[in-house]
Amino acid sequence: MTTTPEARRTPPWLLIAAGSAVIAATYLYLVVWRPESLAAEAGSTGPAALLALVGYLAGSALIIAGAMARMPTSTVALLPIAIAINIVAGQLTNMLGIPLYLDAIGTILVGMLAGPAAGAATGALGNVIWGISISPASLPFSTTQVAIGLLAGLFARWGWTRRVVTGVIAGLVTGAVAAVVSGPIAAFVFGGANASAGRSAIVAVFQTLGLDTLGASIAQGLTVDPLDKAIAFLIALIILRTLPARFSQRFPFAREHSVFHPRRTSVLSRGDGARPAERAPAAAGTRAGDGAGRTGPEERAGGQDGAGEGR
Amino acid sequence: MTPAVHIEGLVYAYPGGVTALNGVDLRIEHGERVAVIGRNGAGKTTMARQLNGIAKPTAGTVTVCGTDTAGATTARLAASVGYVFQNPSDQIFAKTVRADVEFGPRNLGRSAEETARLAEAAMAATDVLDFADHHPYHLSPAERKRVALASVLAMDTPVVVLDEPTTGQDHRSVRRIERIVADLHAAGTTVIAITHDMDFCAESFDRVVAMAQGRVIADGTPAEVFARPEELELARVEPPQISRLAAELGWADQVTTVDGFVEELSRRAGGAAGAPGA
Amino acid sequence: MSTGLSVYRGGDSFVHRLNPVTKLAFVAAVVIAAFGVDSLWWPALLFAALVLPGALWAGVGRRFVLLVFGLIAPFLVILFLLQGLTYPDPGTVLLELGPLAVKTEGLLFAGTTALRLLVMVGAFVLLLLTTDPGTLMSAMQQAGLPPKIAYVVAATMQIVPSFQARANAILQAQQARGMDTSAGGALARGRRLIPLMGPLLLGALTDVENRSIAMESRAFGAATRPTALTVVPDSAAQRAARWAMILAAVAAVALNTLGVL
Amino acid sequence: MIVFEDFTYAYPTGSAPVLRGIDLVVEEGGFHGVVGASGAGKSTLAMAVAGFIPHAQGGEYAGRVAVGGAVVADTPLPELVTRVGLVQQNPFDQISGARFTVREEIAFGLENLGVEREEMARRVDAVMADLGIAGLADRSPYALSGGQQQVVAVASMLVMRPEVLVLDEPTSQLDPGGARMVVEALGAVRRSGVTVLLVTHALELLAEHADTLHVLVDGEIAAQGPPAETLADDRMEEWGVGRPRYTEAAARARRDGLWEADRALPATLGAAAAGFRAAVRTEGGRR
Repeated sequence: MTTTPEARRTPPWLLIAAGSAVIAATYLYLVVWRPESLAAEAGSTGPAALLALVGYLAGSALIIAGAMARMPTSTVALLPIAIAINIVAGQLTNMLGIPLYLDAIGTILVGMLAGPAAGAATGALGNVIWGISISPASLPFSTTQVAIGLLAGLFARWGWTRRVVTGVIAGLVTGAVAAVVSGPIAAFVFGGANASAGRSAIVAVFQTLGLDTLGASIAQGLTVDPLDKAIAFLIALIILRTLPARFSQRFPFAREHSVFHPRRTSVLSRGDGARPAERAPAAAGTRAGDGAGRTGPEERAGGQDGAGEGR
Repeated sequence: MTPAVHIEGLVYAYPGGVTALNGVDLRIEHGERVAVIGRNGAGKTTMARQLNGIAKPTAGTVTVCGTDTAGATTARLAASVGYVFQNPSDQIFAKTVRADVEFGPRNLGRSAEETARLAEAAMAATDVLDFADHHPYHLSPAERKRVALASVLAMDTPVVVLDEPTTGQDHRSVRRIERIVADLHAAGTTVIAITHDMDFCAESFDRVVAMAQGRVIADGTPAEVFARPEELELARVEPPQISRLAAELGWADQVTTVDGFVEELSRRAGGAAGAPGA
Repeated sequence: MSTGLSVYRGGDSFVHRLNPVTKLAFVAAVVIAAFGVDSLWWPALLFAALVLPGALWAGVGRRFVLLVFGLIAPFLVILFLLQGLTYPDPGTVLLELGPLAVKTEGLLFAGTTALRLLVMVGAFVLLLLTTDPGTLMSAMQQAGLPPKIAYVVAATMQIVPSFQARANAILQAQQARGMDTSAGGALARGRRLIPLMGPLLLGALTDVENRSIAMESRAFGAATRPTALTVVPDSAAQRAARWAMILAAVAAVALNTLGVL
Repeated sequence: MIVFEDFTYAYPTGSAPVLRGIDLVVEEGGFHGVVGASGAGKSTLAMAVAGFIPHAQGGEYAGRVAVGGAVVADTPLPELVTRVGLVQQNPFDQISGARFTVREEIAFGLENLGVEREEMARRVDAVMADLGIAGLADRSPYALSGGQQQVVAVASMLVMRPEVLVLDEPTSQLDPGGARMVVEALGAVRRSGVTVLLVTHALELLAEHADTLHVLVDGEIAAQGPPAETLADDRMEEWGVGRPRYTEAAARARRDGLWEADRALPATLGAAAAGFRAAVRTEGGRR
């Protein structure tokens, strides 16, 4: 088992817990407790911007370190792919002229397949990479991505991803949380402005309606993010249910928590309506074992070496 | 009658400025079987992509079945040119093979019955009917390649372009693709294939177009083209096995196929043996 | 679709040759100072006295200006419109336009935020323009970044262009099957996502297994402590400079909070 | 040396075994080919040698696979990868992405093993020289052609000094120029004494280079021996493997009495040319 030097000193879960605590404390301090000093003095935000930056980034860094420390190679290999999916899917959506972002699909996929910690690490690292390569301005938002990956994993563990309806609801909730978490960064670091003119106009409307910049930023996020994340969850679910069972089998998290409701694929239908649990004896002799109960492409008649040659 | 494909003075430069095609003239009549050969980077795929308007000429004209591609979208040209991409994973998305095969004809505005009929025929031709209701991602790569082919055949276009159809395929699949090319030809479809497989090229095509550095450097029957060592060298192409065998035996007449070879052999042996294939 | 994830073009100035970790410390220091000190002129000074001269010294001035302003200009316009016209807190109203009001405090807030962002984006762009991504990752691993994190960052930066190429190929393949990508309203456009996202995601995920095998074949994650072929030069002076920069930034913030600065 | 003893394997999600009762001995050193139709179990065989079966896959595993005396199922993967190198089909997936230059990419495996720096530099440079890619040392691995990438993948394995190099259709996605590059690199590998096990559809390549050929049909070894023998087998068509066109032409000629009945069917250009010269002479003489 590989561990990084830090991990040898501190157990990974402690790093993740500490990171989450730092982020939560920063948030509570900035938003809920709202110290007096934050009140605009000569139009500035005081130390709020620095606190938001340092607190969020330090928290994200701790979570990344903790989540990656004991990550198996199969999951590590998934991360760059997932982050590339985030980036390219976002660009594709933009190119098609669809008024959404859809730039967290990869993060959501990892959360569902490999669990909350891996999802959080994917979100944060993806944001860091985007930040240190093309768009430094996006770096402070890494905590939002952490929240998305974390929640995708938690909802998967709680079984919300087994049905499309609950999956979409999980996406709505995740989007709402993302909006709330982004608030302080959007308001204190970016002054409520957004590279998108449309989003910024919504902030302007909320401000004229009497909300402060933080409130307006959160409200603006709530108008867009839930829908965006609900659609992203939907796409992620469709894709994952499409992949051969063997794929999700490789991820212990997805296997142990039977994250995806076993769905009979047409490839394997034999006309018996038996539920997977009842069909288990048919699969006896293999070590597939667990309740996922899905059988793979190799079962198709004709002795196709679907797994070995299937790439 | 207008030709299936008419390319005149075609020049194409990538947005970055690199010139990929440097004056291509090519006329392909309806019903021809044409193989386009040449090393990677010679401009084969770039030229083929002009046929359905994925890329537009920087200079010159490309006319497909009478339509100038410069003013037509890829979606419109799709009614004339079916293009099978090299990597089937780039296009398969639907939940079943059948739904995926029906995507093309439906986009072209065919009626539901017509779409179903065309899909059925295409799946039969490519031998994928057995798993018509399976998920495409549960198939082997070779089977997926056939699904991609079926999904283009179902569009029932007068011109079909195949990009590297035999790459990574086993012997049986190659044989099947050879048969599909023959069937398309028999039905009057124009077939254009980009290929590195010279044996496939020799066995299945009537005409070979060799490209190098963005130009057509040889154009003729397989026997003619494979008899031109300098051009082949330029295109970095090794002739088919049978051509090399004939050359090794010092035969002056070019033979490129197994049939042709046996025929020539029996002629040279004095016709003592029976007719080829007997 | 824009391609590539690196703006680095090579170079051999003093700034280029610095250990990337030193440059990273510089970025951290100026960002801390810019955001932590509560004033309008302070971030302006940081940018004009440190960041911009750094870019000129490295000989990347032209690209620096183009990139920084390309990234930030649209944002600044929006920021000034937003906080210039709809600043929510009470303040000195300079001009009223129906529900909108131009306030001194709003303009000040927008100005401070804009200058801080200029420092942040400028410092990062300076780092990226003068640092080879490979050297950056090697140096960070040398400085203690865990190999798994370094791998994810490096691999992502390198595979994104291939993914962009694949997305293009998918788009073309579906257009070749008669899918019209330009027409229709939001719903019709949304429906097109599946034929495009489907192959992209499925193809990518089926790659994962092979990539994982390739990584394991290279003993990735083997128990021993990894060594490094490339050693990025570092010096005692640079190490000292890194601490000095960070301490100076923290001191500035502390002094400001105490009301001295 | 690779030894399979009554080896049977089924994937965890499959019901029928993909490989059944494989008995196989691959001699140390030399160049060995594995052929078979799609789905015959070739890739599974390659993964079983490299140890990803059973270590990464699980599944039902019976019998024994050993590489150079180490029993694959009992040897941990990190140790196994120093004995067996695996190169797969898609060059893009073979490049780790962890490093930004070819030289560092090749060194990556040694870094993970903790090899000392000078030693590492020596080995990397030697491998690049052997495979003729020294000129690519400072290029980005992602800026290379598919053929060059596959050679870099081969180098990345060789630098770890394995006893066996397993290649699963390494040329199937390459153009002929790229394929030739890889084959030439394999020639260098073979000369260095590493056992090469190559899975491929490129029969002509095996006919020229391989010492032995193993034919897999539906998960079982159907034939093995020198390529000239196995490729001439009349059942190759029915097994879905096919034969080189030379062999096919000679088989057809033999049916027409234009190939000497007691002469073996040829698998290479040289053998075919010799046989046909003889056939034309005798036929001409008889007339």
